[in-house]
Amino acid sequence: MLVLNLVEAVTNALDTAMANDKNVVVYGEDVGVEGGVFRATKGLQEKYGAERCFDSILAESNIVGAGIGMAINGLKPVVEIQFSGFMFPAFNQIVTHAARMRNRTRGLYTVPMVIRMPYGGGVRALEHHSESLEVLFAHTAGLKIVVPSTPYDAKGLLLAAIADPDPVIFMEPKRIYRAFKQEVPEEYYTIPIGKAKVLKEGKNLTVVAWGAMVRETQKAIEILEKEGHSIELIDLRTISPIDKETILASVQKTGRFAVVHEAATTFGPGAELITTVNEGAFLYLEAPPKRVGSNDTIVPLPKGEHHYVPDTDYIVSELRTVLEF
Amino acid sequence: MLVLNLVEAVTNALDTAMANDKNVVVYGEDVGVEGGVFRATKGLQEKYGAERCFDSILAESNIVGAGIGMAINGLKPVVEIQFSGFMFPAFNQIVTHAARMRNRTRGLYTVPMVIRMPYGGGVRALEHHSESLEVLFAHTAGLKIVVPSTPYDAKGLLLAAIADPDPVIFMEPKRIYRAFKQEVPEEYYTIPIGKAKVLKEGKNLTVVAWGAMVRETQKAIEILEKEGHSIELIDLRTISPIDKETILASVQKTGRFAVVHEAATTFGPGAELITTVNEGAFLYLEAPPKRVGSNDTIVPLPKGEHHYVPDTDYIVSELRTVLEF
Amino acid sequence: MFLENFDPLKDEMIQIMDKDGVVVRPDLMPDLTDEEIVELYKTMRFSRIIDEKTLQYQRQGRMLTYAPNLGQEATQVGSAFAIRQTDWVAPSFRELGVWLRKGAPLKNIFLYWFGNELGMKMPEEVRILPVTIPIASQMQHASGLAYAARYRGLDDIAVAYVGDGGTSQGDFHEALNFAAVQSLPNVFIVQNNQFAISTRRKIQTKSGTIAQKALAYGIPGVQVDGNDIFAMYAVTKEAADRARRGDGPTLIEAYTYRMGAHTTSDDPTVYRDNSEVDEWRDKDPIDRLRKYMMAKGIWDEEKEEAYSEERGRFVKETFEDVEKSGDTPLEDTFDYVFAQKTPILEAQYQAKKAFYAKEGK
Amino acid sequence: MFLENFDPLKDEMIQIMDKDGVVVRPDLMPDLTDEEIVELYKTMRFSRIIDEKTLQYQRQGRMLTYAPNLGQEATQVGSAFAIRQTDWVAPSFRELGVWLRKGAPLKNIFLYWFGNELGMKMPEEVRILPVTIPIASQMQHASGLAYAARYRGLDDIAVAYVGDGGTSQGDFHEALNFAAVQSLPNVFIVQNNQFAISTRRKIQTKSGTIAQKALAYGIPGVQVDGNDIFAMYAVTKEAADRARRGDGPTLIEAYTYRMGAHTTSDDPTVYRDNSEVDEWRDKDPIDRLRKYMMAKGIWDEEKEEAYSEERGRFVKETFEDVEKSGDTPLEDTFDYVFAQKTPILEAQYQAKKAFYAKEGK
Ligand SMILES: Cc1ncc(C[n+]2csc(CCOP(=O)(O)OP(=O)(O)O)c2C)c(N)n1
Ligand SMILES: Cc1ncc(C[n+]2csc(CCOP(=O)(O)OP(=O)(O)O)c2C)c(N)n1
Ligand SMILES: [Mg+2]
Ligand SMILES: [Mg+2]
Repeated sequence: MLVLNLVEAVTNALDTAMANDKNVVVYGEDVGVEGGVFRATKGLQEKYGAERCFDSILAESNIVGAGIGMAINGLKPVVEIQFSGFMFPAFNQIVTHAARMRNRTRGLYTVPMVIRMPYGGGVRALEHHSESLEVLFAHTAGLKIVVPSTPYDAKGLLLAAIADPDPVIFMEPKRIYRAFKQEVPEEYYTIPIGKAKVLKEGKNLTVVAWGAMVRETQKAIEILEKEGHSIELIDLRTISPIDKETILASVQKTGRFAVVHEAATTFGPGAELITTVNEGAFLYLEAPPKRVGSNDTIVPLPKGEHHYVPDTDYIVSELRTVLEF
Repeated sequence: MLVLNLVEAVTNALDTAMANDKNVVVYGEDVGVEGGVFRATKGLQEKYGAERCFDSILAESNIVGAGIGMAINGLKPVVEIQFSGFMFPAFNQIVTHAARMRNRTRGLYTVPMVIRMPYGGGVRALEHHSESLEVLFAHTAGLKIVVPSTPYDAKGLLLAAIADPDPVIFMEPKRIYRAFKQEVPEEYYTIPIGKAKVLKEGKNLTVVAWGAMVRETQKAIEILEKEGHSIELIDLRTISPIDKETILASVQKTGRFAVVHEAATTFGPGAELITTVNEGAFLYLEAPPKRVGSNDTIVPLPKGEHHYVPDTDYIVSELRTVLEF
Repeated sequence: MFLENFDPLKDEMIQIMDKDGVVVRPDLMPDLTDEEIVELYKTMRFSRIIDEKTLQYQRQGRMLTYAPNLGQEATQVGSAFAIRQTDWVAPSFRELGVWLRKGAPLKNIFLYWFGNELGMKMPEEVRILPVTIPIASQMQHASGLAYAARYRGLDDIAVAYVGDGGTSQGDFHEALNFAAVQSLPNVFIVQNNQFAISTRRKIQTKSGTIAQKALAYGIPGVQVDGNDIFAMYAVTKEAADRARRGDGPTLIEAYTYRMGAHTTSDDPTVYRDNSEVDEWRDKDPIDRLRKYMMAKGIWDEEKEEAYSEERGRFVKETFEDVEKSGDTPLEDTFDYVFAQKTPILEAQYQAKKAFYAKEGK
Repeated sequence: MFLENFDPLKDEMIQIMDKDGVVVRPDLMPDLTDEEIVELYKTMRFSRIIDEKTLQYQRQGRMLTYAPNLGQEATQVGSAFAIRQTDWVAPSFRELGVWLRKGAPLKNIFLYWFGNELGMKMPEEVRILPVTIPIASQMQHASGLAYAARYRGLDDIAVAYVGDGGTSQGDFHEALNFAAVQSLPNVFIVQNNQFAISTRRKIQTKSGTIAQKALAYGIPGVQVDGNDIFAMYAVTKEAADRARRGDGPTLIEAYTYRMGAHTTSDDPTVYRDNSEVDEWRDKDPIDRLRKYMMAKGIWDEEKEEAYSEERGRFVKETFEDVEKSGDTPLEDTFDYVFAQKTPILEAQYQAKKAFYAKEGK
C-alpha cells in the first residue's frame, strides 16, 4: 500500500496506466519538463520519454483537437487542461468532436481520451482558476464526467476513465489535492464510472455531494448528527451519467433530499438532481428538496471568495431547513 | 403597422436600432454584402454603409472578442453567429470576458453587446445547425438570454436587448423564421427582458415553453383542452433571468407544472424550471412536475431528427400524464 | 524540388499545364503513366457527374442541402492521388474528389448528404475522418493523426483540407503551429476557392498569398494552380514525401474557384457576377486535362461519352437506392452516443419506443 | 523607417543602445529630452522596486500569487512611453511597467493582486483594460477598441501585449488577421521573454522569429531588443504613428527575458539553470539605461539612492494601506454582475445577508 494525497494518486494512476499500455500518452501545458503546475505529471517524462509525456503548445483547442486525432489513430491521450477555467478555448473540440465522433460515424471512429482538469475554489487563486463547470459538460451528449473526492477514488476512477472507450472529463478538486493522505493500492484497479457511493447511511435526509464539497458536507453532517439527525451522504463520483438508482433508493428511504455543490446555483447541477428526485421519488418527499450551491455571481477574487462557495456553517444552516421542514 | 415574419421583424428591429443610434454596428459572417445566410441583415449594408454593417472574418472568437472591445469603446455591436452550433469557438470570449467585464472592473468597463444566433431544429439542416444551447449561457453569470416566439416579440425583445447595458444572447428560433406573419409596429418599442408572458390562462396545469416550442405546445394544448382540460401557457421569453414570479403564481393556481423545450433533457433548462417550482410552490403541487425535452442523444441528422425534438403528439402524451396523475 | 525553391512572398504559382492543356513546365511534369492520367481524369469526371446530378435531384426536392465541389476537382483529385491508401485525411465538407479517390462508396456519400449518419460509417480502409462542419476544427485532428502515426512507428501521413475562409479560424493557426513544432508528417491543403459563402478571399485575409502564412510556422508554403491537376499532384507528392521522411509539414495553397453555389441553400448571384464565373469556366480543370489527353491520343469523344453514360447510370442507381433507405431507426440515435447506452439513455429510449407503440408510429 | 526596411525573415533585431549603455545606432536614436530619459529610467526603476518588494511581501505571507515583470521593464516602459494617454491598452497580466506609465495608481495594482476587484476599477483616464488571465484573448479586444476609435472619428490607437506563449493561441491569429484586413490602428507587442511558465519559446513555435508571423497577415513585423528601452520606444513610436495615420497594424517582437519566476507559485529551478539567468542579468534593461545616463551625466549615485529610497517608502506605505483594505463586502460580489441586480441575485444576496446576520458574521 502507498500512502498518497489526491494529486499524488493522480500521478500514480497515470504512471500505472503508462506502464500498462504503451499507447497512453500524456501532455498539456508544462506537463513534461516541469511535471505540471500542480506536479500531477511529475517524473513521467523522465520515466517514459518526451514522446509519451510532453509539453504542448499554449493552445487548449490544439491540446484536445490533436488528442482527438491521436485517439482515432490508436492512442490513449490523457491530456491536462491547466485549470478548468481554461477549457473554454477547447470547448468547441470537446463538444463538437470528442463527444460526437462515435455517433457521427456510427462507431467507426471513437475518441477514448481523458481530459483532466483541476477545478473549484477555495485556494485563493487568480481569476478563472476556481470555476466549477460540470454542467457545461454534463448537458452535452457523449461525455462522461467524473470527480473524485479521495486519493483512493482518484486513482481508481482515473484508471477507469483511461480504460473507458469514450471521452471522459476528469475534474480534479484541486482544493483537496494535498488536503489529506490515504492508503492507495500500488497495483492497477478501477472504480466503476456511473456509480455513486453511499459514504454514510442515515435515516432522515439524503445529501449528495462530490469533489471538495464531500468533506465540507461531512463536517456539516457531523454537526447536525450531534443534534440528533441521521443523514445519509452520497458521493456522486460521476456527474454524468448520474447514478439515479442509488440516489432514488436513498430518498425513498429518507424522504428528504439535498445536494451540495460548488458550481453556481441557477441552471446548475443541483437542479438536475432535484429533478431526478422529482421524477423518481416525488411521492416520498416530506419536504421540498434543497440545493446548496454557490451564488449566481462571478467567482470572486480571493478577498470575496468566502461569500461564494458554500462552507460548513452555510451547509449546516441550509440542511437544517430541510430537516426541520 | 407592418406585417412581418419573425426574421423580417429581426431585420426591422436592427434597422430601427441603427436609424436611432449611430453607435449600433452590425456584423458577422456574410452579414454585409449578402445580408446574412437567413437574410436577417438584408439591406442594412446598403442603407448604413460597410462601416456599420460588414462581413466579419470567419472566426467567431474574433466576432465576439472584437465586439467586446468595440462595446468598451462606445459602440453597440449587434453581432450574428451564423448558427448557434458555431458559437463554441466564441464561448471563451463570451464567458470569460463579455459576461465578466463589468464585475471585473467594478463597473468601469461594460459590454453592452447583443449576440444573435439562430438556434434549434426542425429544418432538416446539416450537423451543428440545430442545437439548443440555452443552458450553457444561462448557467453563466453575467449573461441574459432572450428567445422570441413571434415577430412582434422578436422586434420588441431585440430592441430591448440592444438597449440593455449588459451583454444579451439573443437566440432566434429559425424553425419559425418564416412560419407566420404578424402585425408589427413600425416604430421603436421594447418588451421588457426578464418578464414571461402568460399566453393563455388555464386552471389545471401550467406549461412553460419558449421559441419554436410555443407553437408546438399551443397545438398540444388545443388537443388536450378539447378533452376538457384547462391549461395555462407561459411563454418564458427570457431564459435568464427567469421570471419566477409569473411561473410560481401560475403553479400556485393550477397545482401542476410542465416545461417543454428543444434542448436535451438532462442538465437541461427544464431541470431549472422544475427546481424553481420546487423551491417556490412545492406544497401546491398535486402531481410531479414534468419536463418534456429532447433526448440526451446527439442531435440526429435530418433522417433521425423527428426522434429527437418533441412534437405535438409527444407533448400531448407527456402533458396528459401530468393532468391525469 | 518545388518546396525548397519556392518563395511564397513572391506571389508565384506553380503551374505545369496551362488552361489549354499544354504542359508549360515539362521539367516539373510528374511521372504518371497514361493509365494513371486517365484515372485522374475519370475521377474528376465522376465527381462532376455526381455534383451535377445531385444538384438536379436537389432541385427536384429529392435531396437535402448539398455542397457541390464544381471547379475544384483537380485540387482534390490531384492531391488525393499523391498520397497512399493508408494515409489519413481530415476533410472539410467539400472534398468529394478526395472521397472518391480514397475509395469512399458513393452510396455512403449520398447517405450522408441525405441526412443519415450511416453514410459516415465508411469502409475502414477509406481512412478519411467524417465530414467536418465546424470550420477548420479538423486541422487539429490531422495533427493528432500524424502524431499517432509516427508514435506507432508507421509511416502514414495525415492530410487536412480547409477552405480559404477556414484560414481565419484559430484552429488553423494552432494546428499548423503544433505540427511544425513537432515536425509532424502532415500536409495542409487550403482550397482557396475565393469565397467563404459570400465573403471574398480579400476580406478574409490581407496576406498576399495564403501560402505565405507558412512562414509564421517556419514551414514551407507553396501556391499551386489548383485547377492544374498535374501541379496539384506533383506538389502534394513532394510534400507527402517530405512529411513521410520526417521533415515536417507543408502548407499548400490551391488557387481555384468555386464554380457553383456555396450549397444548394445559397444564391451566389447576390454577391458575384456571372461574368466572373465565366472567366473561370475557361480555366476548368476537367476540360484542361481532357484537352491534354485528347492531344496525347489517350482519350476521345467516344470514351468520354461511354464513361459519362456509364457513370451517370451508376449515380442514378445509387441515388435511387439511397432514396429508399428510409429514416434512421430510433435505436440508432441512441446506440452510438457511447459504446454502451447509459441507464438514462436506455430509459429515454424505452420511453420513446413505448410512445411510438402506443401511437402506432 | 524601421518598419519599411525591416525583413523579419533575416533574424535581425533592432538595437539602439547596447548592453553597456552605449548608443550603437545613433541614426535611430529617438528624439528624447534628458528629462524624458530620466522619466523612462524612473518608471523602470519604480517597477523594479515594486516587484522586489512585492516578492518580499509574498514570501512573508502578506501577498497572494504575484507575477513579477523583472527584466522586462524596458519592453514595457519603452513601448508605453511611445503612445498617448488616450490610446488604449489591452494587457496580459505581466505589464506593470505599462500600467505605471499610463498612470495606474499603485494602490489599484496592489489591490488587484491582493485579490480585490476594486483594483481594476482604475481611474478612467488610464485606458488599460483589466488584467487578462485567459491567454491571448485580449488581442481580440484590442482590435475592437481600435475599430471603435476609428469609427468614432478619434485618432486613438489600441496596443495589445501578449507573451511568446500567447502567440500559440487561436485568438492571437484571429486578432492580427482581423486588424490587418480592416487596417485597424493597432500595435501588437509580443513580449518574448523566452518562457511560457516552464515551456521554452522553441517549443512554442518553430518560426525563426516571432516577428515573421506578421507575414501571415500582410503587415510589418519587427524584432526589437526588448531590453533596450530606446529601441522599444523608437519602434513602438513608429508603429503607433503608422497606426494613427491609418496605415494599419504592426507586430513587434520584443526579445527579452523573464528574470524571475513565472509567478510566486512557480519554481523556475525545475526547468532552467541559474547560469542562463546570469547571462541575461548582464543585459539588464535598467542597468543599461543607468550606464547611459551616468555617462551622459544626467544621473548619479546620489539621485539613484534618493529615488530608490523615496519610491521604496511609497511602495511600503501603499502596500500597508492595501493590507488594511479588508475583504470584499458581500454586496460587491452581487452588485456588478449586471447594471441592475436581477430578482434571483437580489434573493440570493438577501439570503446570504440573513445567514450572516443569524450567524453573527
Ligand atoms: C465554426 C463555423 N462557423 C461558421 C460556419 C458556417 N459556414 C459553413 S461553410 C462556411 C464558409 C466556408 O468557407 P471556406 O472555408 O472558404 O470553404 P468553402 O465553403 O469555400 O469550401 C461557413 C461560414 C461553420 N460551418 N463553422
Ligand atoms: C487560456 C489559458 N491557458 C492557460 C493559462 C495558464 N497560464 C497562465 S500564464 C501561462 C504562460 C504564459 O506564457 P506567455 O504568454 O509567454 O506569457 P509570460 O507568462 O511569459 O508573460 C499559462 C499557460 C491561462 N492563463 N490561460
Ligand atoms: Mg472558400
Ligand atoms: Mg513568455
